[in-house]
Amino acid sequence: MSNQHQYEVIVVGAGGAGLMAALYASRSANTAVISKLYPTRSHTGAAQGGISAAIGNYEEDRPEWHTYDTVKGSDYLADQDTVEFMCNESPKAVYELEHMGLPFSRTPEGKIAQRPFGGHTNNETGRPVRRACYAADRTGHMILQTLYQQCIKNKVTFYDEFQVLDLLVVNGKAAGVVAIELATSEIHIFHAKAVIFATGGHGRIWEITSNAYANTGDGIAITLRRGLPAEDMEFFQFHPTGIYRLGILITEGVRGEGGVLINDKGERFMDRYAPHVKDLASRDVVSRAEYIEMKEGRGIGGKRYLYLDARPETINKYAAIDGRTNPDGTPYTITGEELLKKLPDIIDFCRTYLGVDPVTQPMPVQPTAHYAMGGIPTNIKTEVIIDENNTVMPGLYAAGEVACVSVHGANRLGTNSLVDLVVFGKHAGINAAEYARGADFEPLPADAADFARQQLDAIRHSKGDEKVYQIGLEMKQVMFDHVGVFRTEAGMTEALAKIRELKERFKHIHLEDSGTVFNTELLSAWELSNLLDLAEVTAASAVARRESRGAHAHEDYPKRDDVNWLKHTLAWLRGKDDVELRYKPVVITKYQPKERVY
Amino acid sequence: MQARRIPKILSFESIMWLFMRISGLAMYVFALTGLTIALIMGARTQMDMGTLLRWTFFPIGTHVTSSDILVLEQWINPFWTIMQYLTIVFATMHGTNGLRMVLEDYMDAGWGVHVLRGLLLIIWLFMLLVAFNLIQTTGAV
Amino acid sequence: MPLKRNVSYWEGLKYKGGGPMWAWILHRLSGLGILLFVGLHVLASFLTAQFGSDAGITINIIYESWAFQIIVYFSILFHAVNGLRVILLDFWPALLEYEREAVWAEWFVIVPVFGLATYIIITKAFGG
Amino acid sequence: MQVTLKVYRYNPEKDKKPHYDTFTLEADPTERVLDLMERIKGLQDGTLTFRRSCAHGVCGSDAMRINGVNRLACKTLVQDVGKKITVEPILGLPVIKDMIVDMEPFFENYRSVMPYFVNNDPPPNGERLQSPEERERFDDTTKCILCAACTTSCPSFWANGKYVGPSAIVNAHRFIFDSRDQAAKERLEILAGQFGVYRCRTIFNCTLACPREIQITKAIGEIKEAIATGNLD
Ligand SMILES: Cc1cc2nc3c(=O)[nH]c(=O)nc-3n(C[C@H](O)[C@H](O)[C@H](O)COP(=O)(O)OP(=O)(O)OC[C@H]3O[C@@H](n4cnc5c(N)ncnc54)[C@H](O)[C@@H]3O)c2cc1C
Ligand code: HEM
Ligand code: SF4
Ligand code: F3S
Ligand code: FES
Repeated sequence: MSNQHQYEVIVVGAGGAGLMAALYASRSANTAVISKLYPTRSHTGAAQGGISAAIGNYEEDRPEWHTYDTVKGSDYLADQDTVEFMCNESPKAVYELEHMGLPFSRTPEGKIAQRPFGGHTNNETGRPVRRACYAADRTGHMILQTLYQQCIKNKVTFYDEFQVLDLLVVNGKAAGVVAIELATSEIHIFHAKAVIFATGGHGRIWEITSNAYANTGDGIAITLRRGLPAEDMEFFQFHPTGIYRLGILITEGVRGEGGVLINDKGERFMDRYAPHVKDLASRDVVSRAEYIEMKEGRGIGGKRYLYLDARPETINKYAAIDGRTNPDGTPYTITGEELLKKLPDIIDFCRTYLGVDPVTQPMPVQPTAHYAMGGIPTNIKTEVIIDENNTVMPGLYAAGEVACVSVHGANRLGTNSLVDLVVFGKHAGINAAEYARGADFEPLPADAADFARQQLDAIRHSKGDEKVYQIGLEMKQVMFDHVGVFRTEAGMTEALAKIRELKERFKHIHLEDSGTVFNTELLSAWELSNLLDLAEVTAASAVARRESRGAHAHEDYPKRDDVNWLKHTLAWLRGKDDVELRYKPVVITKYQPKERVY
Repeated sequence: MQARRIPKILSFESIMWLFMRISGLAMYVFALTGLTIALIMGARTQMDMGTLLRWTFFPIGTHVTSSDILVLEQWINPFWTIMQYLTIVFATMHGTNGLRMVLEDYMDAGWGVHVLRGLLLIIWLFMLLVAFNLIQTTGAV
Repeated sequence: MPLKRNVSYWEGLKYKGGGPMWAWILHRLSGLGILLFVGLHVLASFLTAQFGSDAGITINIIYESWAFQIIVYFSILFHAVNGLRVILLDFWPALLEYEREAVWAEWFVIVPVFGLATYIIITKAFGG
Repeated sequence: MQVTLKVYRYNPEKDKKPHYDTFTLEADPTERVLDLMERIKGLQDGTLTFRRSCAHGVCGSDAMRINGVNRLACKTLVQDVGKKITVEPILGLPVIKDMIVDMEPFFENYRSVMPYFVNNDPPPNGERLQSPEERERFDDTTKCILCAACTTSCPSFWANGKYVGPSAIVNAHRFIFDSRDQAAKERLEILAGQFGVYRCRTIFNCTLACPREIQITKAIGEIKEAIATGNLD
């Protein structure tokens, strides 16, 4: 009854990572891409600020500095071999994107334009360095479009609006995936030698988020259900500047161009938290500072937001105070018009959703759930590993936000995700195709689609009166309140219990749509089941980690504890109310952990 | 930086597009010339508005016979006849091609399009024939 | 089964495209109208001149009625003015950004000229 | 405030013909129409079906007709359209279910204009240089998110789905005027053909519908000019 397809390499997900993998894999292997969204709808398109590469188009910069900044930004939890690899590869990757036609903004000499971003510094002077290559504030959009265009040029095969539900594992090797065709609800089996997961993030666990509706962590949930672990799930980045209440992101590029955060008293409070780089400290630091300001009553009008002020006069005032200069040494100034050129979309968002014009008014912002540092554990070759001894599952690869090669550790630096996508996406494609050349198709069992079908049937036939919408809402609220920017033992324990209660309630949901054509209600429910699993693993991993590191800010244990906790968490979902945690060491090559000051 | 150039591209569609615009402008030129000269020649006192308009767009003899024109010969001369020919050629060609555009909007590629184009060409030629005949027989009194 | 391409003329007309869309619809109708008018007129005159048919006379009676004159006059005026606008914008693409404004401007020309002409036609028709 | 949302409904498994349903709900003037639809789906009628993802106007999933014009539901606030809101699928593509239309013909048109960068010279070690002015030349058309709001607002496309449509032309424009690209001639030849730019009658609905405020009609005009003059600057 099911439809069967056979490809050497299957790529799941068509965001930046998936498309990059597909481009490279398809050069030497028969490849297909499966995506639940049309590729250009992927959330990579929302990325704004830039992609970093130490190409030094304005001033001296070196990949080693990028490496060190990334390791420091990660609060020393990143694996240093992978970070070094990524930072060395990133200039090449950026040039490659340019050669594919990506329309970067330009310097007056016609080179790729760069801007400063949080945590990226000149290691010798400690001052911010222009490392983020950008295309106005649409860098991700341009990357996604460019890669998709190249895929069309190279005639890559796409299965658009097919949602992958399950990974097939035969003899301990990846053997394909099971997917549902949205338009018909038909189940398709994709038989493959190698599978690359690139399904993106899961920010939809939280109430205020910059993430798309589609970011439901399907990839991690699928592998968890197949008995694979998830790494470092407690580390989820909260971006300091989401639009108040909506969570829509305002890129760090705004601060890169000189915007500053202001509290109710009109103070530039980052002076106090990061005296050297101030508003351009790394995101965990800034989000926490905001949180403290709001907690101590200095939110605007006592409410839970602050101002991001990017009016030219404010920018110029603080640039003068900081002594910021242009590359030629003249004092840095900006006009409203230049701002509009550099940040057109941000200005448009603010006008559309807030009725606020950033050129003349400050923008109300609050921390917003943004990026998953954790994910499916992989090694430097993007092969998925299945235990604390780095044992590889042959034929399974992961790249992009869904993966945890651990280049971001406990906190990702801005612009490093896009680098991660293109560098590791590319290598996932190359490695998977090479593996497929030397491997055979594993025979598929007759009941290959059963596990996927069971999951859907359980939802379809569930009889109760719970609403998916309501359960989702409660999950998001409890996670935002208790497993958010600041965490306490009591709060996290409560959240974990609540999530488990919600998982019980989920068994009694009721669906109204019993059809087969675009049954988005059914699939949203399935996605919620994924989010609930990930929320449970996140909360469980977080309660266990009794220290503060990067994005995991534990009020009861405010200090980083390298003696006991300089290690990665691996979490398995073993059964009802059972998350098993194990740990594996961090790879440290050149940089010994030291205290982090910005 | 060097200017980027490619050879001009001529396709049936692009030529017709240009033609529609040029013929539109041409009709303006004819109409305005016709109107101006007619006014200079005294149309203001000798024609009512309807006649003037008819004359402006189609300066053909029969269009003034029913008016208060004093000296008919003055109006019916080779200049006006040439104007008349040009106007009718452009107007019918412009109009027929317009009709083709409208109809082709609803057609896919294939033989149907060619049949239609052939048919319209015949209709247009027939229209010209008839119109020329009319000008010959009634225009140049 | 999906519904087929779902645009009837009516659905299309309900689309709120505004001034420029209506200008296009009128341009099309007026163009076709003029073509029909000219075609019939030529044909009828031809039949009359060659075969002494009555068709020409019948048609001319209709053409000379004041109501018909208003319609024809509007068609020609609108088609000509709008056609000029189309041509100008096409030859200077930079101006296409202001198409909506251009359509407004066009009505500023058409309305007074047409109003005056209608006034003359009507007073003549009823005043003698 | 109380808002009524009149929604076009068509379920191929149940209905022979489309009909309209009306929902009433409380809403904030600053909420997105998409938020209302999400709430209706979550709390009133789970069968209501539409595409969406980013919820802030950058992914292009949720183009629909809102009160008679094409817009993104996630970029339209209640206060922009009033208390009585009608949502219908975009025109000119087959309706699969409620707001969901078959996008395949749209993407086929997109693919037909070579919407990708072509430069067959061996690349330099670093970037290919391009001055800020050259980059600015095609900036406007790089913004397209392939939402189809423009193409499905175009009467010429309604008349004939073979017309490649404004969106495809925008994406061809993005490369034709890119100083680094080398395939302008091929693209312009396609666009000079029977279903290319000359199907555009400068109706302007596309430009008014584009949520990215791309000057589409102008871009099409520039292409016609390039075909006629051969000048790509
Ligand atoms: C608003 C915002 C701004 C950002 N700005 C920056 C920035 O300036 N710089 C930076 O470096 N990073 C930035 N990031 C982070 C970065 O954009 C993301 O981490 C990155 O784009 C993720 O890419 P991806 O390819 O892994 O996943 P995505 O782009 O999210 O793609 C996921 C793909 O997987 C598919 N998929 C998911 N589930 C399934 C399934 N079950 N079956 C089939 N297909 C599936 C989806 O259809 C989609 O194609 C930003 C993130 C956000 C949210
Ligand atoms: C001053 C006189 C005229 C001008 C400036 C003019 C201009 C134009 C232009 C520019 C177009 C092309 C529109 C487009 O491509 O979208 C056009 C179309 C057309 N014209 Fe004219 N025209 C004039 C007179 C006439 C006459 C006298 C006729 C009839 C015999 C006519 C019939 C048509 C028709 C049928 C179309 C096609 C309409 C369409 O495709 O929608 N026009 N005109
Ligand atoms: S040009 Fe505008 S309306 Fe058309 S598809 Fe692109 S973004 Fe959408
Ligand atoms: S609506 Fe259509 S006709 Fe041209 S200007 Fe836009 S493509
Ligand atoms: S949901 Fe992405 S554009 Fe509206």
